[in-house]
Amino acid sequence: MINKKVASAADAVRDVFDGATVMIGGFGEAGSPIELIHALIDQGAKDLTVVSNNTGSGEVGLAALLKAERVSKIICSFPRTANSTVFPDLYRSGKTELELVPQGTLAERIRAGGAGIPGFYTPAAVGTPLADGKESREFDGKEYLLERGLKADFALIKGQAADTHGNIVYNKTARNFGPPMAMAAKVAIVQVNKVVEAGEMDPEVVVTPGIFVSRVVEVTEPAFESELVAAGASYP
Amino acid sequence: MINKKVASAADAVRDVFDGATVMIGGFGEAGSPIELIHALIDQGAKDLTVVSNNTGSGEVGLAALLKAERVSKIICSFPRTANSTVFPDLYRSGKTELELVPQGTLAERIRAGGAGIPGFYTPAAVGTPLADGKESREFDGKEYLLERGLKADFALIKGQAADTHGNIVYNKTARNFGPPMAMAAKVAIVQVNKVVEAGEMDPEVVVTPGIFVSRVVEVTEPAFESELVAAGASYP
Amino acid sequence: MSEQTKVIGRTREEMAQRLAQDIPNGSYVNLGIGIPELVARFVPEGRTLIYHTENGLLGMGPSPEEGKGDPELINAGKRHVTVNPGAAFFHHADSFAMIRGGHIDLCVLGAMQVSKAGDLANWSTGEPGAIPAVGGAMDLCAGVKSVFVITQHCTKTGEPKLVDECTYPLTGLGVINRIYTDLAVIDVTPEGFKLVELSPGVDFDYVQERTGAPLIPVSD
Amino acid sequence: MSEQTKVIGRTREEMAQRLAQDIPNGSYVNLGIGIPELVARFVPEGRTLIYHTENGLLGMGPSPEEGKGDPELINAGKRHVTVNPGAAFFHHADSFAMIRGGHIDLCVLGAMQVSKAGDLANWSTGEPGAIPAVGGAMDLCAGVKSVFVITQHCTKTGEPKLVDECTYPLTGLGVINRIYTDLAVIDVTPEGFKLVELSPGVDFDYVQERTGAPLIPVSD
Repeated sequence: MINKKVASAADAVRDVFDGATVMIGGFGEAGSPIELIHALIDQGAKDLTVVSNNTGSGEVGLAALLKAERVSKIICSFPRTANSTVFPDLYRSGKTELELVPQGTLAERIRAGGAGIPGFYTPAAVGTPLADGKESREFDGKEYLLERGLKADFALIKGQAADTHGNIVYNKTARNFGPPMAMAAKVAIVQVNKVVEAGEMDPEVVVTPGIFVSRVVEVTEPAFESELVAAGASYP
Repeated sequence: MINKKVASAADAVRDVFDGATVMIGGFGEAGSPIELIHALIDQGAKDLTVVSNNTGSGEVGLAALLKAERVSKIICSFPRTANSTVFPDLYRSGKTELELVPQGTLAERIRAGGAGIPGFYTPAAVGTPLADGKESREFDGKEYLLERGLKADFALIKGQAADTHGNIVYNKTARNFGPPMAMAAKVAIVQVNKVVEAGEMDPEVVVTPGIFVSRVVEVTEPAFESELVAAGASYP
Repeated sequence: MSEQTKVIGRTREEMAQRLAQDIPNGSYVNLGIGIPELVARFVPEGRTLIYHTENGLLGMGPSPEEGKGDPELINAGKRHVTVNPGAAFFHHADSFAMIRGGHIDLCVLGAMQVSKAGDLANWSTGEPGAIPAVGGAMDLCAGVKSVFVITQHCTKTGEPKLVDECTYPLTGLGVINRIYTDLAVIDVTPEGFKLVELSPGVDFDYVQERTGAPLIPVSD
Repeated sequence: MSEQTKVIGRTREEMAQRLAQDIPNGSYVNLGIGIPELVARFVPEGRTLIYHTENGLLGMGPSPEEGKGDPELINAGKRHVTVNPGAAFFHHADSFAMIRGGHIDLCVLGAMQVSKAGDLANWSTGEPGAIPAVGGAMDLCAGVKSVFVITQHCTKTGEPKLVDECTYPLTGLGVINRIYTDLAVIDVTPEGFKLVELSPGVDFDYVQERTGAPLIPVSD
């Protein structure tokens, strides 16, 4: 008997430790695991290195985690946020370090980390300031940069449904970074609208096989960042 | 209006040229695109470099293509076949060159080729004869080999269903090498049991997005290698 | 000078319309945020383009009706979109495999500067204190088969955007194939900027004056 | 000597049964072709293992009834299998990402030779003219968290398979954690082969005589 379902978001993030590397899924608000992030704020882990495509908006979800000064470094492709001053202030004050990575390189570094590939070559960013300090090499007359695989202690991900073995399906463009992040994290934690029994999910349509997932938690009606921001919410 | 459906297997392989690199899907008989391979035998292209996990069985499908002496080189992980002497004779006589690649390295080299990654590092085969002549490098105190991405002019793949935009779903373990090979080939050709209209396939369950596929052809009742071999068939 | 560029040459919509003429039927296209997005409105009748958005969708359709948006169905600009028949969802690593692997036929980007060698600067002014943010621009311009720029010919203060060498931090090196501006359509060739056509009512000298590098005339 | 190894120690089934005791509930397991496959038959009551087959399935179930096989539902040995509840299909690149990325808890392989440093030889005798074929063995032993070998202690001609250094071409360098034979269970440690337990009715000297490198007793 295998059952990866845990009772609550709080239970799911219980062992995130100070100094951990945490990948957080989502592209903008789509796929942002807000309830897991809020549970992580409550849990109190600090000095985190966060890997996420953006820096959140308003003062909820990822932006709230940043505002609570739990994140000492963020690895990110697009940290500029239209409707929040949370990250800019942290960045300018030096409280949060930024490693800026092109979006495709970020996605591939995460997948490589999960696939046991310590390094790979990419043409993206050749000749740009983001190539500074990076090793480059020619293949077939074209220049590429060496990029390193990226792993994490934990990943917080939002899916649509899970089974008790941890198999995951996603909703539309909320899929984004979920599958590679589940691969790259020692402990991948996925919030989903619904958890079903093993055998109730068609093995042909599983997007993230359960082997990549440690815990699933049911959040029946997840909040959306845009709605919370429009309502003027802040967390906690 | 986009319609990637072609009328016949013969039409689908019409432009395979002498000296082309052709990836052929399948792991054993599961996912082996027998009808496309037979059409390629009829078409006559020779001096091919074939990339495929095995070398077929009996004297049908991939084994028949080999027997017809159209393949000057095969890149393969497991060319030993229980019930055929086709490849062993070609290998021993020097008519077909073999590049032996560990299965996971083969799969990853194909994906890398399709993903624009010219090289990556893997721990597989370190310290073995298959590392001979390969560059190695340490990351975090562990040794890895540099492996190159692999591309092809054509891929012959077997799916379960396609839509007219070339989106593909597969059947069970016949999925195997299809998705990475579709990515790595300039012209990916997929035989499927059924072609449906665009809009009839759920975008959430597509395994190979149509962007990777150039042509689809309907083979309503594909043959299986084991049945043909049991019946003593040979092609042509 | 900035007044003049406003009153002659193509509007943003006309620029997008002109560019749309040059995209073949069946192309896989990624449109950047801003003027590039307008291109989708002007695709000639009878052509079907398949739009890729790097956050994980091929077959992106137009914006939904006001109030009908789904927060989990968005484009790279984080705006609500819809899904066309024949669409597919996928994750970010696969999405950028499409980009890096040369599977996207065309991407259309905005620009701060394009050099005569086809270098692109479009992500940062390099100002200290500005929050750097790059997104997928570097991957797109390094990986997509053809990369077009659509932009005003000059900045708001009248400075040329087509330059000898970029002064802003680069997005990519030698990556731009063609530029569509309010004043002209210009190819990037091994010899430098080469005029393809002038916008209606615009003459060669007028464009050359506003271009920071020599412009090779059509007839050459 | 070969006669003796046949009459004392564990049978193949008993070896598989002994190994099965050591696999925790919920483990993700890849079983090689041959004796390793037998392990699945002996998993203790109350434990659920999830079987990975590198050709693209997690949650592989037992063989189907005779004649009920599906040619597109096979394992890495190309035999017909079934699907357990909670299964998932995936492609080869993802399957080997599971292997190379350290997501599989355990794989069980056959062996021609294992050295005291944990080197494995199991894919080739290196004979000229033989068709070399490696499959996924090198990826499995390089990537899986724990790699167990299950094998007869000696070859059919009585030569030790546990050796000082492998003479056959290697499959992997320092990759084996533990060895289950008809005669004993043996760990590979930084100090070399270390006995975990003897099979019933087998004594230490008997095993040491048939082992090509020093065997550290249990008590050390």
